[in-house]
Amino acid sequence: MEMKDAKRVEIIIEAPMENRLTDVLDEAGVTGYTILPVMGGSGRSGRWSREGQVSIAGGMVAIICIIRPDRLEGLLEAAFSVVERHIGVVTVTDCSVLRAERF
Amino acid sequence: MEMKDAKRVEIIIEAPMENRLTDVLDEAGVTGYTILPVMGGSGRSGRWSREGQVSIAGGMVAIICIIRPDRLEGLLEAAFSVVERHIGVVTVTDCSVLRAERF
Amino acid sequence: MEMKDAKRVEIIIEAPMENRLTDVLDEAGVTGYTILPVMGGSGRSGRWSREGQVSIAGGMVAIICIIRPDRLEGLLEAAFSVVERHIGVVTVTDCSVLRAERF
Amino acid sequence: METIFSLAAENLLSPIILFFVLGLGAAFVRSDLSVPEAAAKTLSIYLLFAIGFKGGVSVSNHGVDSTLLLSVLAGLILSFAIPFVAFGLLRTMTRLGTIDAAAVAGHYGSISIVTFVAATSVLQSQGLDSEGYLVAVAAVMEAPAILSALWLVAKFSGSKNAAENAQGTKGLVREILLNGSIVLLVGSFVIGFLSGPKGLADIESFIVAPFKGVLCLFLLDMGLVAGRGLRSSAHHMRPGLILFGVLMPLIGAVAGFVAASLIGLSVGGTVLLMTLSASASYIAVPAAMRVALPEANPSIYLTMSLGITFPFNLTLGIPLYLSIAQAFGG
Amino acid sequence: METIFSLAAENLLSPIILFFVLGLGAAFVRSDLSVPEAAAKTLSIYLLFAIGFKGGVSVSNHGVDSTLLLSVLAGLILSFAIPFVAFGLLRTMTRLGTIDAAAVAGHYGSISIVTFVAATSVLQSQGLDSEGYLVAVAAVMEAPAILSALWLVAKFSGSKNAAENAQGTKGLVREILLNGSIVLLVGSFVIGFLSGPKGLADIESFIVAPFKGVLCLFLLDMGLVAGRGLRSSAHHMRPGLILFGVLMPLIGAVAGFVAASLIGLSVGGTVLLMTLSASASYIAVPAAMRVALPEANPSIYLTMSLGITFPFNLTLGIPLYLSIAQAFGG
Amino acid sequence: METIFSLAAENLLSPIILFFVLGLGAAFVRSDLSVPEAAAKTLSIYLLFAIGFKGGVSVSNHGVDSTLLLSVLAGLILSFAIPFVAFGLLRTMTRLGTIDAAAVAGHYGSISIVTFVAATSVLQSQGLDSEGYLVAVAAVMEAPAILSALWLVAKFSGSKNAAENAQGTKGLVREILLNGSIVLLVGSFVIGFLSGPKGLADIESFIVAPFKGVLCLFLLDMGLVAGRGLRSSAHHMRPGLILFGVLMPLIGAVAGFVAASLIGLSVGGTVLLMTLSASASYIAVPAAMRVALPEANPSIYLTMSLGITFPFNLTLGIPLYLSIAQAFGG
Ligand SMILES: Nc1ncnc2c1ncn2[C@@H]1O[C@H](COP(=O)(O)O)[C@@H](O)[C@H]1O
Ligand SMILES: Nc1ncnc2c1ncn2[C@@H]1O[C@H](COP(=O)(O)O)[C@@H](O)[C@H]1O
Ligand SMILES: Nc1ncnc2c1ncn2[C@@H]1O[C@H](COP(=O)(O)O)[C@@H](O)[C@H]1O
Ligand code: NA
Ligand code: NA
Ligand code: NA
Repeated sequence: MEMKDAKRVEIIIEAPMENRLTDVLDEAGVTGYTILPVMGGSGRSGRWSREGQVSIAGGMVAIICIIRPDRLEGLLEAAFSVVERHIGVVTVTDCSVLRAERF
Repeated sequence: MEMKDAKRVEIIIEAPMENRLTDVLDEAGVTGYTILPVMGGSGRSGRWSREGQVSIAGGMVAIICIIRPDRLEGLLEAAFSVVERHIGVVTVTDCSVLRAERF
Repeated sequence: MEMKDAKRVEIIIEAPMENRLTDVLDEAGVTGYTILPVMGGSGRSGRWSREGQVSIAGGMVAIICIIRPDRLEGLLEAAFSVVERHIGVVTVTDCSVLRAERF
Repeated sequence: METIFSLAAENLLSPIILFFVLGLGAAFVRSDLSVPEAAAKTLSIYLLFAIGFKGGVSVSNHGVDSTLLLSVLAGLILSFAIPFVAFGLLRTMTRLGTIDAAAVAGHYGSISIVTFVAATSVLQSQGLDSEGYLVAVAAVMEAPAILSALWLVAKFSGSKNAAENAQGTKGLVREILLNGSIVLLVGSFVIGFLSGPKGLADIESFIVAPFKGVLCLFLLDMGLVAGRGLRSSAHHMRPGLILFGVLMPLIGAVAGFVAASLIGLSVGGTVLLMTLSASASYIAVPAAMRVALPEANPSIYLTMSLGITFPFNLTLGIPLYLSIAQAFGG
Repeated sequence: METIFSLAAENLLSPIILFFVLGLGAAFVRSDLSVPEAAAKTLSIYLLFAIGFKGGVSVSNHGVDSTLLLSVLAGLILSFAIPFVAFGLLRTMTRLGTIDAAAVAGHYGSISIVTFVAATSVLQSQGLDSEGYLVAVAAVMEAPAILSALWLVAKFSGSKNAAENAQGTKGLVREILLNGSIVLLVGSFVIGFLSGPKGLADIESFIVAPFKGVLCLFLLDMGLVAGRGLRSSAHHMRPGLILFGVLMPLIGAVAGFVAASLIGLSVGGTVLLMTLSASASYIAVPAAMRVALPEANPSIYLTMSLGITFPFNLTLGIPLYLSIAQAFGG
Repeated sequence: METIFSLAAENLLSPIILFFVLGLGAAFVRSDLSVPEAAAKTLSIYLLFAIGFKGGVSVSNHGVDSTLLLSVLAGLILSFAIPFVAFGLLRTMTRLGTIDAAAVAGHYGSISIVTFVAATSVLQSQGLDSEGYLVAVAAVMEAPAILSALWLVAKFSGSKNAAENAQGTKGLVREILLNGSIVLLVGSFVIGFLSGPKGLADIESFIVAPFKGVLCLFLLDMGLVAGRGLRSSAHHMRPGLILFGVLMPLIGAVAGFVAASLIGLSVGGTVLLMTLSASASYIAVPAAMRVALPEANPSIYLTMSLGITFPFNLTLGIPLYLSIAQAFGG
C-alpha cells in the first residue's frame, strides 16, 4: 500500500475550550480532525473524572489531527494561541497515511 | 523493560462500517484491536457531532491495532478493501511494545 | 513552535484494574495521564463490547501518558507490575511536545 | 377548511411541537444545549418499546382483523413503490445526480416512527381510534425502500462501480431486516399481543402515562439535531429540494390514502397509513445508505428528511392528513 | 404439580420474561439492537434504589422482626458455604481447572439482584407478602462468596503464584464491601427505613408504579448481553457445565429452603431466600475475579451465570421454588 | 425557634437529603458507586424541563402579576451585586488572590437550580404556594454575576494579561446567555405558559408525579460529585473559606429577603428569592470561568459551591430562610 509521511497531532484540552480551538483550527485552514471523549485524568491540578458530572467545566477532550508535515507549523501556532493560557497537552508524532491526497 | 518494535495502526472509520472492517481484519488474521468511541470531527464533508444522535449513520469509531511490522502489509490491504469507497483515515506509527510475544 | 522530545505511552488495560494502575503510577511519580474510554475490542480472549454492560468486569480503558524520555523506564516498571498478570497492551511512541517544561 | 386551520393551530401549540421548535431555535442561535447521545438512544428505545407494546395489546383486544394482512401488503407495496415516484420527481425538480437522488428517494419510501407517534397522539387528542396493527405495518415499511433505492442506482447510475457495489453489498439485506428498531418494534408488538391487557396493566404506568412527556424530550432533541443539520447544510437546500421535501409527503399521503380506502381502514387508521407514507426515515435508511451508497452525500438526505419533511409533517402535514381522512374517508 | 406448570406457564408469558427472550433472540440473529451502556447502568441504579428503598420502608412498617438478625446470619453462611459445594461439584462434573472452578463457584455463592427482583414480582402477582429485610440479606450475600473462592484457590491451586496473588490482593476486601451496588442497595434500604411510609408516599410514583416497565427494559438488555455472551462462548459450554448451571441453583435453593425453614420465614420470604441462594452474580463477582484471579477465564463464569443460570431461574426456577415453598414451607 | 428546629429536622430526614448524604458518604469511603455522566446530564435536563414548564403553567394560571417585572429586575440586580459583596468578604476573610476571589464571587452571584428545586419541594410539603415566574427570575440570575466577576478581575487584578483576556474573551457573553441550562429553563417556561393547564395535563405524569424520585437520584449523584471534590480538595478548604461558604449564603438570603419584601412577594416567593440569592452556581459559571479566567483554581470554586454552600443550603439554609420569611415577611 502506498503511504505518505504525515504528522499526527494530539491535543488534550479542556472541554469548554473545544469550540474555540476548532474555530481557530478552521481559520488556520485545518479542517480535518477527530474528537475523542476523555473519561478522566491527572495532572498538576490533581485528578479528575467525568463520572456523574453535569457541567462541562471539569472535562477534557482529545483532538486528533492528521496533517501534512509542511502544514504542521501553522497548526501548532493556531493551537498554541488557544491553549496558551489553559491547561492541556499538545503532542506531535510522525506517522504515515493511506490516501495521502486527502490531507 | 524489554520492548520490541511494532506498528500502531489507527483507523478512523464510519460507525456503520465497523463490523465490516473488523470482519475483514479477522479474516486477515488480525485478531487484536481496540475500538475507541469518537465524539465528533470535521473533514471535507463538514463538521459533525454525536450529540443527541439516534442513528449510527453520522458517527465514526477509532480502531487501534498494534501489530508486528511484518504483518502490517496484510492488515493495510484488508483495511483498504473496506475503507476504499468510504470516508475515513488510516495512519501507521512506529512504536515499541511490552510483552511482544503476544502480538 | 519550540518542541521537546518525549515519549507517549499508551496502556490499554481492564477497567477493574484502572485504579490499581493509576495508584502505582502516582507512587512512581507519574502524575500526568489521561484516560480514554474504550468501546470494545478483540484479542486472544475473543471479542467484547461495552454495549448494554452493567458490570465493569468486561471493559477496558486506555491510559495515555506523555513523559520525559528519562522517566520512561520507571513508568514502564510501575505499569508492568500491575499489567503483568493481566490482559492489556503497553505501547511506547516517540513524540514531541509543546510546553515541555510541564512534563 | 376551518377545521384544518383550527386543528393545525391547536397542534402547533401542543407541547410536543413547541419543544421541537425550542430545539430548532436553540440550534439556530448556537446554544450549547444538547441531549447526551446515550439519552437520545434510550428515549428512542422507550418510544419503540411503548408504541410496539401498545399496538400488540390493541390487536389482542380487538382480535386479528381481516384487514391486517392487506395492510401489511399495502405497506410493503408503498415502501417499494414510493422511491420510484420520488426518484422521478427529484430528477426533474432538482439537480441531484442519480446516486444522491436514489438515496433521498429511499428515505421517503421508508418511515419515521416519531412522526407516526406524533400522529397517534393527535388522533388521541381528537378521540379517534385506529387499528393497533398499523405498528406492524410501520415496521414492515422500514426496509423495502432501501432495496428500491439500490435498484435505482444499479439501473440508472452511469458509474458501474457504484452499481456493482450497491448490489454486491454483502449481508446488507439481512442487516436491514434485523435492524435494531425493527426488531424492537416488532418484538414489543408480539409481546404486547401475547401478554394482552393483563400485561399492559403491569407496565401501563411506565409506557402509557409518561409517554407524552418523554415524547416532548425526544422532540426537543430532534429539534436540536435537525437545527444543527439545517444550519450546517443550508447551502445544499436549493428551492427545488425544499419544494420536494414538502411536495413528496403530500404525494405519499395521497398514496397512503388510496391504499387505506381500498383496504377499508378506519379514519384513524387512514391517517396513520397516510402519515407513514408521507414520512421519511432518519435512522435506519441513513445507516444503510452509508454502507451501500457511500458516494451519496449524507448532508442532503439527512437534512431533507429531518430538517424539511419531518417538521412539515409534524406541524402541518398531520392535521392536513386528518382533515382529508375525515372529509373523504372512513 | 399442576400449580407448578400453570405457574411456570403464566410466568413464561409475563412481559418481563418475554422481553428477556426478545433480547436473547435479537442477539442470536445478530441484530444490532443494543441498549447504551450508560442506560443499562442507570436502569441498574434505578432497580437497586427502588428495591432497597421499598425494603427499608417495609421494615419500618412491620418493625424489626426477631428473625432479621438470623436471616442476615443465614445469608452470610450461605454465601460463604455455597462456593465449596459448587467447587466440589464442578471438579467432579466438569473438566474445569482449579482456578476456573473456584471462580465459577464464587459466582454461585453470591447473588443476582435482578433474579431477586423478578422473584419479588412473581410473589406480588400471587398476592404473597415477604419480609422487607431480605433486601438487606441480599446485600450481605454479595461479597462473602468472593473470599471463599479466593480461599479455594489458595488451598487447591498448584500454581503458587496465583494463590499468592489471590491472597495478597491489596485492598480487595475493602473494594468488594464498598462495591457500588452494595452501597446503593444498603443505603437505599436505610433511607427507606428512616423515611418510612411518608417518604415512600413522596417518591412512590417514581419507584413503585413504573417499576415493572423499567424491569422489562432492563431484562431486554440482559437478554441481549446474555445472548451475545452465549453466542461467542458457545464452545466453552460443554454438557457438564450446562448441567451444573441448572443443578447448582437447585442445590442452592434447597439450602436456602432449609435455612428459611429453620429461621421461620414466611412463604414469600422463603421463596426469596431460595432465589438468592439459587442465583449467581454477574456484576460484583466478575469484577472482583478480574482483579484477583485474572487467570480465570471470564467467558466461562460470565456465560454460566448470565447465560445459563440466570435464564433458568427466571423462567423455571422461581415458579419451582414458589411451589416448593408453598408445598413444604410457610 | 422551635419551628426552625422541627423544620430542619424534618428536612434532614427527607429522602432528598438522605440520598445526598448517601452520595457524600459513598464518596468519602471511596466506594466505586457512580452515576454515568450521560445519566447525570439527562437528570439535569429533566429537572430544568419540569421546573420550567410548571413555572410557566403556573404563570398562565394566575396571570402575569404586576410584580413579575420587578422580580426579574431584582434578580438582575442581585446577581450583579452579590459578587461585589462576596469579593470584598473573600479578600478580607481569606487569603485568596484577586483572580480566585473574583471567580468564587461570581459563583455566589449566580444560582443553583437544584437548590431552588429543593426549596420548592420544601414549600410544597408545607403547603405554601409561590409565584410561578420565579423560575424565570432564576434563569435571569444565572449570567450577570459572571460579568461582575470579570469586571472585578479587570479592575483589581495586578496581572494585566489576565485582565485583558477577561475582557477580550470573544463571544463569551453570547455563550453565557445562550447556555444550555438557561435556554432550556426559559424555553420550557415559555412553553408551559403557552400550553397552560391543558398542556400540563398532557405531560403531568411525566413531570409532576415522578419528580421527587428523580430529584433523589440527582442528589445522590450530586453527593457523589461533591464528596469526591471535597476529598480531593480538602487541603484548599481553610477555615476562612469554609466560614465564607456558610456566611455568604446567609448574606445573600438577607439581600433576597429585602428585595422580596420591597416587591411584595408571597411568603413562598420570598423563600425562593432568598434561596436563589443564597445559592451558588456549579454548572454554568464554572464553565465560563474555565474559559475566561483559566488562572483561577477550579478546585477552589467548585468545592466551595458544591461541597460547602450547596449542602449548607440544602440542609440548614432552606428551613432557616423559610422560618425567617414566615416570621418577618409575607
Ligand atoms: N503528562 C501527561 N500525559 C497525559 N495527559 C496529561 C499529562 N499531563 C496532563 N495531562 C492531562 O491534562 C490535564 C490537565 O493537566 P494539568 O494542567 O497538569 O493539571 C490532566 O488532568 C490530564 O488529563
Ligand atoms: N486530517 C484528519 N485528521 C483527523 N481526522 C480526520 C482528518 N480528516 C478527516 N478526519 C475524520 O474523518 C471524518 C471524515 O472525513 P472527510 O471524509 O474528510 O469528511 C472527519 O469528520 C473526521 O472525523
Ligand atoms: N494487538 C492489539 N492491538 C490493540 N489492542 C489489543 C491488541 N491485543 C489485545 N488488545 C486489546 O486488549 C484486549 C485483551 O486482549 P487479549 O488479552 O489478547 O484478549 C483486547 O480485547 C483488545 O481490546
Ligand atoms: Na414514507
Ligand atoms: Na447464590
Ligand atoms: Na446566588
